[in-house]
Amino acid sequence: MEYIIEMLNIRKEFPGIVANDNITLQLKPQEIHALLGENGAGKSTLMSVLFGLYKPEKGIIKIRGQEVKVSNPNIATELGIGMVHQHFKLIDTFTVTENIILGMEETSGLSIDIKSAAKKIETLSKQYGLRVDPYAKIQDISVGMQQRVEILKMLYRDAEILIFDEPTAVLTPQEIEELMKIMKDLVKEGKSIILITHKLKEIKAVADRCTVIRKGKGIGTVNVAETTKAEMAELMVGREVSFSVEKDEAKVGDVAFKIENLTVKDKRGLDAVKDLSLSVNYGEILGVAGIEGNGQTELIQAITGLAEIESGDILLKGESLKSMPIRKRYSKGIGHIPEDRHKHGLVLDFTLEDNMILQNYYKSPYSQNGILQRNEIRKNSEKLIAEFDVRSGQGSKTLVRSMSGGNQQKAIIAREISNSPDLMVVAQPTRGLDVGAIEYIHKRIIEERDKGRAVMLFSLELDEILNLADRIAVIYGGKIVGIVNAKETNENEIGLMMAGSGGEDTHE
Amino acid sequence: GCGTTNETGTGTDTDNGGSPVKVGLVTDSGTIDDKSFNEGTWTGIVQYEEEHPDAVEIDYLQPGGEEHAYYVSAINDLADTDYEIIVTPGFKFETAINEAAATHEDIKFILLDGYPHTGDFEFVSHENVVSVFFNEHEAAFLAGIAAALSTETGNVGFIGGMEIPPVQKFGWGFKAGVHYANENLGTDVNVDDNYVFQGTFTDVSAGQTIASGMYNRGVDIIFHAAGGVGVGVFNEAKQRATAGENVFVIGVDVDQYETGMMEDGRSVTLTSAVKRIDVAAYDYIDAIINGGFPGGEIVTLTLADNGVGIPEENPNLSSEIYQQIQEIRDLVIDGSVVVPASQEDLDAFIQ
Amino acid sequence: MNKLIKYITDEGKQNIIIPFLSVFLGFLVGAIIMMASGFNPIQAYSALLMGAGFYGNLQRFGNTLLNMTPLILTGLSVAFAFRTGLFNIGASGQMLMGGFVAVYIGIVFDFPRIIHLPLAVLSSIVFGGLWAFIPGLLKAKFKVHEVISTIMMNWIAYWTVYDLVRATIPGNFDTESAVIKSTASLRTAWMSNMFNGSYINLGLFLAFIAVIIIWFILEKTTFGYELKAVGFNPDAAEYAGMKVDRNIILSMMISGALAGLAGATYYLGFTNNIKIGVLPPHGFDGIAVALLGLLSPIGVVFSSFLFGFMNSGKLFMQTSARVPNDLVPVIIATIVFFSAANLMVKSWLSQLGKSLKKDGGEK
Amino acid sequence: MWELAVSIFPLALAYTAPLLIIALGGLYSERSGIVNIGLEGLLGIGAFSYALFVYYTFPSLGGTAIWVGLLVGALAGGIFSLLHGYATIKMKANQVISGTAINMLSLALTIYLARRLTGSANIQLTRGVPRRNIAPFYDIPIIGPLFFGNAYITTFIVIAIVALSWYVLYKRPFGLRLRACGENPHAADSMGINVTIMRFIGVFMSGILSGLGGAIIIGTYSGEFSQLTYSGLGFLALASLIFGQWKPWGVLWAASFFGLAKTIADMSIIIPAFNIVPNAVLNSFPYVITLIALVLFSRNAKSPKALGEPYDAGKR
Ligand SMILES: Nc1ncnc2c1ncn2[C@@H]1O[C@H](COP(=O)(O)OP(=O)(O)OP(=O)(O)O)[C@@H](O)[C@H]1O
Ligand SMILES: Nc1ncnc2c1ncn2[C@@H]1O[C@H](COP(=O)(O)OP(=O)(O)OP(=O)(O)O)[C@@H](O)[C@H]1O
Ligand SMILES: [Mg+2]
Ligand SMILES: [Mg+2]
Repeated sequence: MEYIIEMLNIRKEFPGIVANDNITLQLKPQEIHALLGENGAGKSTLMSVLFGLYKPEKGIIKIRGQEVKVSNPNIATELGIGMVHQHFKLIDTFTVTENIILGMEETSGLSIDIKSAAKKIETLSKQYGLRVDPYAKIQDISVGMQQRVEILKMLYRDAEILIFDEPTAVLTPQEIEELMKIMKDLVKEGKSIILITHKLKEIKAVADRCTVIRKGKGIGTVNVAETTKAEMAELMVGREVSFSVEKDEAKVGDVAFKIENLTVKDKRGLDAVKDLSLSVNYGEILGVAGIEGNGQTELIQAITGLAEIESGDILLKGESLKSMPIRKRYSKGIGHIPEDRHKHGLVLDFTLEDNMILQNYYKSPYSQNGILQRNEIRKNSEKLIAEFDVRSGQGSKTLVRSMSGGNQQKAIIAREISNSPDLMVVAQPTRGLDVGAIEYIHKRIIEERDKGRAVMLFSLELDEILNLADRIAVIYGGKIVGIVNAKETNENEIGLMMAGSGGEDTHE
Repeated sequence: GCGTTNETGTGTDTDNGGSPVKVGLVTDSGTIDDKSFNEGTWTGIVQYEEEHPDAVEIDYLQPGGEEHAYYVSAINDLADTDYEIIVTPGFKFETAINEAAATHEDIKFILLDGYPHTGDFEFVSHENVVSVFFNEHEAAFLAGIAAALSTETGNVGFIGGMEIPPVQKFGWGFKAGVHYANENLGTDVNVDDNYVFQGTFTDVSAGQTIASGMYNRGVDIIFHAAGGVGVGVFNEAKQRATAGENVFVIGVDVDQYETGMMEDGRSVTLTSAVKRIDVAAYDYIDAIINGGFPGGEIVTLTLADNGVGIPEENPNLSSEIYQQIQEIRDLVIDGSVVVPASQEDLDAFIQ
Repeated sequence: MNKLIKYITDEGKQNIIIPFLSVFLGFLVGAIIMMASGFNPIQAYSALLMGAGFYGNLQRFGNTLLNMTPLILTGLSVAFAFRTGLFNIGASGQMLMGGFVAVYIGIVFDFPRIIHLPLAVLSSIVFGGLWAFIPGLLKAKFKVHEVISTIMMNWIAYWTVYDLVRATIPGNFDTESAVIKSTASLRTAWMSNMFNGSYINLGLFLAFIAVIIIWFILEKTTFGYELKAVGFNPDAAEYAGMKVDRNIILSMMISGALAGLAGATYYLGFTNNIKIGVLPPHGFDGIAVALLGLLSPIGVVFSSFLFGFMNSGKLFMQTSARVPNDLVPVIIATIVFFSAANLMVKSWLSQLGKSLKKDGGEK
Repeated sequence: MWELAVSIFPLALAYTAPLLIIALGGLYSERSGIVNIGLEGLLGIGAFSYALFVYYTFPSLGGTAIWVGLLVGALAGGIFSLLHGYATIKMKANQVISGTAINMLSLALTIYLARRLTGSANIQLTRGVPRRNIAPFYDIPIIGPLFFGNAYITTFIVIAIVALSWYVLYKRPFGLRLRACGENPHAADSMGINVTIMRFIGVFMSGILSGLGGAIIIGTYSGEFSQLTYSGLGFLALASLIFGQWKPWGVLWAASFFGLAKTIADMSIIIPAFNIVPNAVLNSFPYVITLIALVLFSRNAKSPKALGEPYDAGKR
């Protein structure tokens, strides 16, 4: 049998839009097959069709040569198909085990047999090196572990064909490494994999073949070995894309922002940031590298005012922000591109134009003695939309909820940059965005630096940090374990420091 | 099928609606089914219709609320559809009737428990209104005596709803009755320790709780004047009686023997302090139709004219006790005993 | 095709189509029940409309407006809370408290009208707001779910007023307060004359003013912007530097103030005294009014009008067409039910429209 | 004191039982993700159907009419709740509006039908659920008289249902799936669970249990059907549900807490010691004390995550 899965001429329409237009995808047994496309190209939709979440208007699906109708996830599961969804489908208040067995619970006697299920999960996780705690609640575990749970869900149902929808968007480099290895093992164990990712590097690393779609149409399938990243990127975007961010020397000014012996507690009341000191200068990008959960979130929130400062101080232009209300901090010159765009960054049920003034709605010209000035607001958003090329259905009037993550992110960045702050705190700016969008956002961040602003860049993506930052501070266990000069370091050195080891060699 | 036939039926009704006299009731607080004041009045009207089918045509309305304005518009709805007799039970109607009587002089009003005034309580006489009062306290007085004579524990209780005039009068009369028995009939019965107003006419569970509390502390007869709260009282009594306890309830407004009925056919209703609202409604409708309508007057119905009292048959009330009560009834009628109708009179009475 | 898109995506048009569709369906069901029970719907409905004063009698129409007045305000109160992310089941209690204070002032003080009336009305607003302040505070500071706290506050209001009336402004009966001085009454000769004899009163204007103010706050002001932001996404609001707790309390208080004003219009205009042992039903009807009005101030006016005329016409329907007025609540309930089910059509329509347009837009 | 306790407890239990079972009904619905403020209406239907059934069949069936009646009430509530299910699950209607409609509809219909069928919206029954000292347990010192004296069997049925519900919701696959639908329907769906059906079951259960609750009210402490015998209870049940943090045992405590407070307040009116206190103060005690309890305990009440959101497979 040449193909284990064949999706032939699939067409899927959503009210008013063709998400998949006559797309064909063929998966060979034991291959890792990449699916590449811009945000909104139709990748998730195509996979949802295969997994039985959506039913296609046209096209046929063959599995192991047999034509099949996948009308719901159960059938997909019976056919040995498993899927890790882009936005995890986990129940936060349930334990790992409960999440995994949900839908196919075994009972012993009169009750669900959690014990033996947990055992089975443990053996599975040993077999594939997927470390999880079967009894931990999802809401208490890291994103990386959550993903391993998603993978275990598939294995627990002994899926043969595994679909990963943007699995790496939320992972740390280490976790990505791990995942790549796991995928290879899985293939060795006889599984076949479809991998959706925006990161060509990963495709290069693991994929055998790659199918590219653009604006819902299939562009073609290529052998990864014989295709360069640049070629793939071009196929996907339809134009040439540059990867290495070209930027000239930073014209570093004097100190803009200082953190002094800062200690911050996390939700559980434990010290997440411990006696941390750091300073950022005008005209430079300070990258903060670190494995997720080492205090980045708390640090960001302490700076921007979302979290309380236990002890220590933070000074912008020499003035303490410690007990300053959030609004005041903005006017003092802080900008904040938040980690979680849906939780903090946006009011999804507001229009785009209203989101564009989220911090400034009460200031003139948007408000004259308490009255919103609609045309000023409109003008502002029109300007930003044009300048930052934010794509959406009805322009300023679009509900942000219906916009793609990519464009939602652009909107936030446009808003924050337009406030021209002295210190821009940037967190995970390009999570899950396609290369086109990434390229653009990186350009804007550099521009900010060159305008002489101080930028603090938090990212789990080492490349991003290495590409953008001028100096890199590595955070581990709530402390800065070292500050290195971007040009004089490399992935390994940083990687080691992020793992806690690695000397205090601070060459500036 | 039935739809059309009925429909034509309705049609004819409204067509020659002129010939039978239209009699309308506007209900007071609570519904037509309150097993008490509204329902009592309605019973009288229904009875009249049954006995004079072609003389009258009857209907009732439950206004939007217990407010003057609601009452007035309900009355207007009846007036505008040529009702000629309107019966309104309850003092809450006083100002509304005063207004309506003036605007609809061609309509006759029977106002129970109240008299027309402009809000200052100065009686305004309208030729087309008869105001009917009841000496509730006299009925309650007899009930009190019945309780005092029947109790085996020497403790009886009173549970009132809200402290509106008729309920208060029931309470005073009941106390007076018990007191009278203690003074003159050699009983030694306590009521003061079990004399409460629950505060609503609706809280059934509170009624049961309070009743249960009273029964537990040795009360064996409870007189309720509390609408829905009384429902709870009856319910508690039934439960206990079914379980073999010897407890009773005294009903109010109408003969509540039925309400106290248990499956074995017995009833927990010892007797009822009855207000012959039904009779009043019946009689004055008849007076309007066949002459003798005392328009413009305030009439008070008493023991004397059987306007109030306690029902004759009730197996729970031994005949000799009933006889004793009858004798005292006569004393009240001939005026040698005056039942207190206010707190002051009561205090005086007890001295 | 494009026309169609335009049509179904025009929010304005939908907001009109759907409620009216459900009203129609409601009456249809009512008609069916009537015929099944052997009544003539045509007769019944024309009587209903006549009873509500649609033709013929001006007084009746006045009463329709009179009935709708407090409903506009309670509906507005609930709608405003919803729009800012709160569910206020406590409008009844807030209305009662506001009303009590208004009546109290209306009885104990002696001022010329220009002072007395505004004073009474204002204090009803203030105390309605204060009564709602408690659930607001409990939610903001202690995360107490406003649904429970407002339910509890209803009953606390019920009993508090029960005692206060008897203790402070007893009337001739123990169950109701004295009557307010005419200087504190919302009734005016000219309005009553205009609607020959109806008690329709200045409350109606207060209600409409409130509608305009609330609409203005929600749609036009930065304050409204902030309240809505907090309602939709507290985290983002905090991120943006808004005082989330303060806003929750404020929304609750404004909602309560509206209910309190409803109390003023009811007790100073409709009843002119206050009875104890009655929790005004308007607070609960307000929930239906608000939702039927799609939570928009203008919509609330329409839905309260519907409630108003149905209730003031139903007794006449019974007396003249001999159709039991118990049916009218059935019809109202059915209308509300259909409006609920219809919201799905609406959301579906707009979804469709959106993606259609977005498709166009992205090209 | 002891006498007082012995007289208060059984009454408190009697008052608590329906409140509890109705709140538990709400729990099923809301755990599946459907807000249900229609409890008041559902219990009304149950109460009405029970009363109507017993009213007609008691003469022929006698005592059995009561037990069958309880089932009838439950069933009627269940069937009526399907309206709410249809609107909110199939039609994706706003769940609060639909619930409100249910309340209005139930009130209007029961009164209309009661009048048309029995001629009165107030249906009196000659006999209710028997109340007695439960044989062996009654003799247990202290516990016995408090919990098993003057007790209605229905109270223990209710408590049994609570225990059963806890078991089903937390120990059986069904419970896991139902709760999954209330927490994250997309996840449940992707695991092949039919969200629509699960939610319908949740709503239906709320109807069944509320209906049963309504029937119990009429069968135990009310003794007759009329709208005033239950008005407001549905909302108190809703409060208990939230107070109990959407957990069976939590709801048990919340409802009992309120039931006890309410009964003490009612009883206090005839306790001489309280005579100085105005009735109104005593009467508002249960509500005040509940608010206080809420402040102390309800800090991080976690409602089901997807509560109130219609499930739309398309949307993410
Ligand atoms: N639930 C939905 N309803 C309507 N339209 C949708 C829906 N989901 C996706 N679409 C449309 O289908 C197109 C493809 O969406 P899809 O999520 O498959 O993109 P994607 O390739 O996964 O993007 P990303 O890389 O951001 O995940 C989108 O552009 C969108 O317009
Ligand atoms: N409910 C929806 N209705 C219509 N279009 C939608 C809907 N949800 C998403 N889309 C469209 O689907 C496309 C991809 O959206 P999606 O949600 O996949 O972005 P995302 O994957 O969250 O973004 P990212 O992958 O960058 O995080 C976008 O074009 C967006 O407009
Ligand atoms: Mg996707
Ligand atoms: Mg994506």
